[in-house]
Amino acid sequence: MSDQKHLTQEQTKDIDENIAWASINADVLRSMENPRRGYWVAMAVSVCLFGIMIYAEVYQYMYGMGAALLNTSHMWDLYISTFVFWIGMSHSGTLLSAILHLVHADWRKPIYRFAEAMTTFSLMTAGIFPVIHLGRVWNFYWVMPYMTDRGLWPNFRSPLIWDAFAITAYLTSSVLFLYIGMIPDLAICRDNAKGWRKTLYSWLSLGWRGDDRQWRNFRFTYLMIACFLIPLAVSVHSIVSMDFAMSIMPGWHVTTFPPYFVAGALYSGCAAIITLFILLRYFFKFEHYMTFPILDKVCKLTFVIAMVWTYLNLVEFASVWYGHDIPSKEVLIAKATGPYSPFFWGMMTFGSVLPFSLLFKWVRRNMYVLFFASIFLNVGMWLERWMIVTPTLSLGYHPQAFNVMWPGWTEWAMVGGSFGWFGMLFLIFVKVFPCVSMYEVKEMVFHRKRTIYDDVDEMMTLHSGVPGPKAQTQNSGGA
Amino acid sequence: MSIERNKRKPFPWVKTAVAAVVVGALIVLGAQVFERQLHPESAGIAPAARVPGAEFPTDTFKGKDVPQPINYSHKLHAGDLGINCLYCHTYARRSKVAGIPPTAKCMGCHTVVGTDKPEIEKLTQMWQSNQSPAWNKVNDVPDFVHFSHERHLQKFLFDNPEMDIKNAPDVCAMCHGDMNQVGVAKKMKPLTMGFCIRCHENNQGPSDCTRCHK
Amino acid sequence: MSSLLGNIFKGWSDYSKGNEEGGHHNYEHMYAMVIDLDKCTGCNACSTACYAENNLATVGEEYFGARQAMHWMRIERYFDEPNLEKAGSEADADTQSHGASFLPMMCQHCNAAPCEPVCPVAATYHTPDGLNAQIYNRCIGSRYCANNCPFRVRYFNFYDHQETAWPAPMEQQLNPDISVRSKGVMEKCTFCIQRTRAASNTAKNEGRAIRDGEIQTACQQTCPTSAILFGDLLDETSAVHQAWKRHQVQLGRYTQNKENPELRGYRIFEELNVDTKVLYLERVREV
Amino acid sequence: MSKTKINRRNFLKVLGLGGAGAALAGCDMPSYVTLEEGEEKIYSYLAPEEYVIPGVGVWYASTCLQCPAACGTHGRVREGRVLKLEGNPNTAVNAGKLCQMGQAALQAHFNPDRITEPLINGQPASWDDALALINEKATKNVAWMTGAISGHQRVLLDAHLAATGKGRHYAVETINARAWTDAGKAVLSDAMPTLHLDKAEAVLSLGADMLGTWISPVTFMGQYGQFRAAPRGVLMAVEPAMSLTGANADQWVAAKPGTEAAVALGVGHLLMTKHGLSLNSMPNATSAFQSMTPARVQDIAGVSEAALNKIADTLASRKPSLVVANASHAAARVAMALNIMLGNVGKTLTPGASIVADPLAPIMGSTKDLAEFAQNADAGKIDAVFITGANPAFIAPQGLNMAAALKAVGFKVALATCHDETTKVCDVVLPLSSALEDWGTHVPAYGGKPGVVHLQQPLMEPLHAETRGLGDILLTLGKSAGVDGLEAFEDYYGYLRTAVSAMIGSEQEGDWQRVLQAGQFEAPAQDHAFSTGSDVALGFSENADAGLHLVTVARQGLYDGRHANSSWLQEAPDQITKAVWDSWAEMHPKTAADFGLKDGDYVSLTTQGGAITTRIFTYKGVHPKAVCVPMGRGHTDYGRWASNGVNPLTIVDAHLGDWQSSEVLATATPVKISAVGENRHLVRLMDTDQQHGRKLVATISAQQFGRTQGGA
Repeated sequence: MSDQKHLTQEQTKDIDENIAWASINADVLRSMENPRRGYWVAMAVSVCLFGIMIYAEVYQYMYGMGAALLNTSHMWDLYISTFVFWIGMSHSGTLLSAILHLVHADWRKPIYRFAEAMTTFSLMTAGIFPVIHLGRVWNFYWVMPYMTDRGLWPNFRSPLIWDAFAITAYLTSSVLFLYIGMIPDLAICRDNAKGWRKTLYSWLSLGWRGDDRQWRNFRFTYLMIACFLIPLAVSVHSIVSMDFAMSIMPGWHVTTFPPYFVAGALYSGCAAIITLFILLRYFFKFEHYMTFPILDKVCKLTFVIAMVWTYLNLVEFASVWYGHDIPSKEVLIAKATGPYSPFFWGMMTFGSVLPFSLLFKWVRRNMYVLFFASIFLNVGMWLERWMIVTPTLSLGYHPQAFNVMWPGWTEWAMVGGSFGWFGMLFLIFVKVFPCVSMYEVKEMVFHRKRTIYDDVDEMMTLHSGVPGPKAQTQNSGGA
Repeated sequence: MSIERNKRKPFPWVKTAVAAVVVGALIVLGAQVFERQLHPESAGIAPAARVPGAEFPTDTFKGKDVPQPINYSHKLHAGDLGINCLYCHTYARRSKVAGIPPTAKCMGCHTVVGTDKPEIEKLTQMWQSNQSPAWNKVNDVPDFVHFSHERHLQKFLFDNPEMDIKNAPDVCAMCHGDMNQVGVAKKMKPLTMGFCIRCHENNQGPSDCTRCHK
Repeated sequence: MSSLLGNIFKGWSDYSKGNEEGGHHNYEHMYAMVIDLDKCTGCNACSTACYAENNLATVGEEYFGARQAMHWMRIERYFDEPNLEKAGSEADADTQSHGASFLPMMCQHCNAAPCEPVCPVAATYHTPDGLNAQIYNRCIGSRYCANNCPFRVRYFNFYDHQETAWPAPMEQQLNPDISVRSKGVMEKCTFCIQRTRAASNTAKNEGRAIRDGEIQTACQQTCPTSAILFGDLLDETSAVHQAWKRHQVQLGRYTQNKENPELRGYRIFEELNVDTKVLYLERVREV
Repeated sequence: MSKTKINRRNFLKVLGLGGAGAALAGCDMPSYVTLEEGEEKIYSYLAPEEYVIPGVGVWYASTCLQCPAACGTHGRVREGRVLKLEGNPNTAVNAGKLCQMGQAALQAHFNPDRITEPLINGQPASWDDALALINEKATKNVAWMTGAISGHQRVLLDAHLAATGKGRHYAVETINARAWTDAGKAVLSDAMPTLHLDKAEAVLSLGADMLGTWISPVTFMGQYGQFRAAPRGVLMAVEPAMSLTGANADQWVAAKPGTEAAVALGVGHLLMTKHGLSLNSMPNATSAFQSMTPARVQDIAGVSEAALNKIADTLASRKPSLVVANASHAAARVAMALNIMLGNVGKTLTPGASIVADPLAPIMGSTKDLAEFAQNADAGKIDAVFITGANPAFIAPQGLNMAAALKAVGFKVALATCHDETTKVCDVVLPLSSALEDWGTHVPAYGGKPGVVHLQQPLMEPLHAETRGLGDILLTLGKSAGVDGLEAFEDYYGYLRTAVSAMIGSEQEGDWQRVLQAGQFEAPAQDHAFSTGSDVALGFSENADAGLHLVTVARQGLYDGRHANSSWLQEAPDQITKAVWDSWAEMHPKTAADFGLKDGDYVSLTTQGGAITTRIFTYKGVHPKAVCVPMGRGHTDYGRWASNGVNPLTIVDAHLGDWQSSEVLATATPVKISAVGENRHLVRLMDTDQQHGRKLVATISAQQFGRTQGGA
């Protein structure tokens, strides 16, 4: 019905307001059905990666942390940096779904669902790492304050404890947010599903009928959780940053770390959103919903955050450079010139230089370029986390402990496996739940129409008796 | 249509809350049971410890029956004959470990007493063949726990004005239960960390970890 | 249960109080050390004595090369003398004309130890003896403490070394007063806590205070040049207390304003305000 | 202790394992898993021993046999297991201190590679067979090869030799003070004068590693502690490669290998010319001093005039001083002359004393004996040899061709605790009890009170039932060789107790117990007297070869290699390079640069004797003309821990008979060096040798120390 011009790179409107509600349901529900070969291949790859991770963990459990080639000065390495990386990924969803929801940026509506899913799954991925990096994994639950008659409690001064609290809280609330936001769509799925899906959706949709009272409660709850989630998200990554900022190690003991980490988190999150945006649009034929103008907006957002991150980065460097904390300065210089310098400069290139490509419209409108660009942005952000953890440990204060260390195979296996685990969860999600919010897209379309046509109609009927486009669309059978 | 809708029962917030609380309580309780390994059935012997000025945890433990090379009966020796614990476990007051009495000590009596009993014959035979019986350890704590009999006896028995050496059984009973009632030795107290901690709290024992864990 | 909760609250208030006052708040002892770097010959006797006393595992060349060794007491050797202004002739000498500098480095038992606040399960904490204790069976191996230690004197059991380090009958030599650490546990110098315990038990049984010199750490006892001194800082009469006083070094400061700045006593990384309890006496050379 | 032997042993074994096994469970699993209720076994005593309480450590006095110094030890015994060794505070030798080798005696005792049963041609055999074979084969021309030995073992040994005909006793120690003792005998007619490091204001060491391996390191380190207290003495060292003593020297001077004597002569020259000292009693010496001008020293030894002057000035200005030397016989003689010239004799160098009971007196080994053994063996003068406490197949310099020499000996018996290169080639191997399981008496060659005898008593029942003590074996051999007066004793304990009782003049149990507790007793001693320096020849033969020379040094730790089977000492970083578990060659950075080498490069060192390949470590503590390879590693057959590294002695050619340097450690062997092309990081405690601006080891000047009296 709507001409293909809307799907080309010249498209200007966020969404074609003439799109029929029925077709929205149809498109989204279709995306949840009969997976094609590509899907199974992707799933197989993810599962394999995850399997490797499990093997590595079992090996490490049997032989001890030495398998990861950690040593007396490098007690942490990729595990913690990847943990920070995934925590960072988790912030995008909150940004899109909660923050933009509060500021009524309605272009978020077609894309926030998978972003929110990404939040949840990357949190579930991140949560793995603090556990597997423990020397005695089997005692991980000791960090939780639970009642024992030994009268033992965790050390509430330790940032790791704060981590445990923050992450669990954040995970719970983001799951809630994702789920509650999905309820109306689950109802739609329920009405169109059969078999086990029917039962599943019937249970999950909590008897949603879409009457006004339900909508009122729904809106209110959704808003509340959104408000609750935003400070939580900020605090979570601030706390993660305190794992480092609270220590006395040169290069870690930095006051600007909390905002720096939050910015970095949003940054990597947005980059990841671009990646998934393009993949979903391409594979699920979501051209009508995940349109170029929206992509364009996401890109601009990414660029802004990238600049904030770069700024904070430079602030940190400057504060070290002009301060007289010699060990910190040594660490900074070592980052730029030492054995890890390639990765440092890689981080700077991908993290601070590459974003400028987003200034060009043709880049923002070219899926293929953008896809790889977004991948490299994320590589840059992963390197950033690594460059925070390792160079500091390779120098520190005591010369006897100066040494360079390269991660062992178990570490690489776990890092790769974490992507497998994430991909696995996400692939399951897109086939079981609608990864585009149907009801909100409908709202979007509806509002756009209102704002555009209603007044036009009035004018036209007022001055010339010609029926306006609204009438046309109604004839062409919308809702 | 709309009327029915409005008649629909509201969501049972209260019930949900109550359920949540109950579940939480169960979890906490479960954790406790798991931690202190409380065994529902007691050993059936009330620990009879009368130590003035000392309050000690009363929970009991049903230890398994540990087979011993010689069926030595504490009930007979300590209970009926009233031999003092420290007569045999003489190292208890001088060392971390209470120790098993040397065979010579047994033979001190059993060269004349009850030489016809089969168990005693076993003992005599071992003694003559110069080998010491391989006793199975009954009361054991993990190897990272360093418990000192010496210090505890000192505090509760010798430094306690109201106590006299003949009250040793009461002091021992604080952690070993009333051995006068059992035959072959059995573990009758949990001897878990919680068990120790409660006693230390009640009796102003040290709370510093390194007192026990080194 | 009530007593438990009461204890928790009391413990918490003590804890925060002590925290404000920088460490444990009511010390019974304050064990500290003095090491004379001019007497230290770097002969390794202390290090080996530590292996013997504290059940330290030897890890072999491969793991040592991977820097996974566990030597609570390590003798570092440096070839430069940054603080010594040399005579012109020696300044550009291409021989090691002043020999080498040796530094026995073990856990400094900081009073404001960076490792303590970061342990998620409080496996490392400050004892009433003023020691920085490590409770092996509470440790879950997050290794945060080691990351936060400026001296890098906390050692992690990256493997189980029991088969390789103590093949039979060597396990008979293991000191029963110390638990043998297994993989995944952090360990470090304890100032020979087992000897402290033994001494304090004897003292209690005899109803007296611990005498100065009654406790000797393994390294101190074997040091052929008697370069190591160990004792209780709170005991005015102890040799260690005297030495700290002589060298005008005080606890709880990150800069010492000595009346006589030429005195040899100094603490390593004092400027980090970790408040270490090992006093080093400067090495001396003829120039 | 021998009273309840069976019971104790039975008790020990099981409880030992039980206890330790339990300890091993460690803190791996939560408590409810490691609880061994009803699983762990407890063994009680049969008869109680008043001084043994389970869970309480008891301290027994004994003697350390890790090196010839014979320090007194206290061993902590708990549940019948020896857990820890400390120095015996009552002994004058070590005054309660121990070195790392002493600490590691535990591992020599608990070593997993102990020999547990007699071997005949490598096959397990019974004691009876072994002894029968020995009685059959070892009848005439019997020789004994031991390390340094003293006390009643020596008495029995000599008796056995006497009974088996005109055999000879070769005492073999690669690390020895032969040069010093010979010079002492020659110049002052006292082989072992007493040194007072603590009284000296300045000490000059010519290749004598007093703090590391020389004579009695713990004694000297004890004195060094006082030497460093205010008023602080100045330590100077002249040597080709930095020893532990050199590393602690205020002034360390690198001399070309084998030229320490020249430096010492140069110092004497300056003392005469510049400071007006004289040595009229020794014209030879005087002329030698006069001829060695600083300029000559410069081009012989490569020691700058400034450095030489500094040494001379220090010695002249600080009195009393002390000059010790072990680099070569020449150097040692010059050192004696210098001491006389500086007037140290009687102040820091006083006459020693020796025990009257001469048969007990210590024999300090030497490489000379090793050489003579080789010569005699080749000449077929030795039909049977008993080897104990020595590993000739490993410590013999290649120049001696020890393999052939041993082959030439018809019948070889090794009395050893562990398998090594020598036991491999021996016909009969008798399993020896470890030093901690055996009885014995030892007379410290140096540092003890005059006439003191250290008693060695078992700290533990033998780990392996089949092993026997050295004394017991000697007693058995003596009996079968028909030594009279031995039949009365059924074991060495009995013999020793009778002998000691005779020496302390009391048969009472109480006195015996007192001796056991003290770990020592004093026998009559006679003080030596110095002769006024006899005018010996002070020569110095120039070494024309201007090329690189190989220097083999010993470091405290692995010593001459006898401790290479201790994982503690293998993992204790070498004091100078901080390297572990492997060998290396020390080179001066300049020299390395000349050959285009860098740290960790594998080089092959080639002498006329052969070639070894090892990694290089460069630092400024070596003379540019020297390549220094510490000995101790490179075992081929010495247990699971000793296989790493190379043995420099396999390419060292000891210049035997040359009176200037007849000892391996002093030998400078011309060596060719060539890169192999491989580079691997040398495993060390630390990758950097710099402090990177941190205030780790702060160094102040002696003047400042003097101003504050070191804060004393």
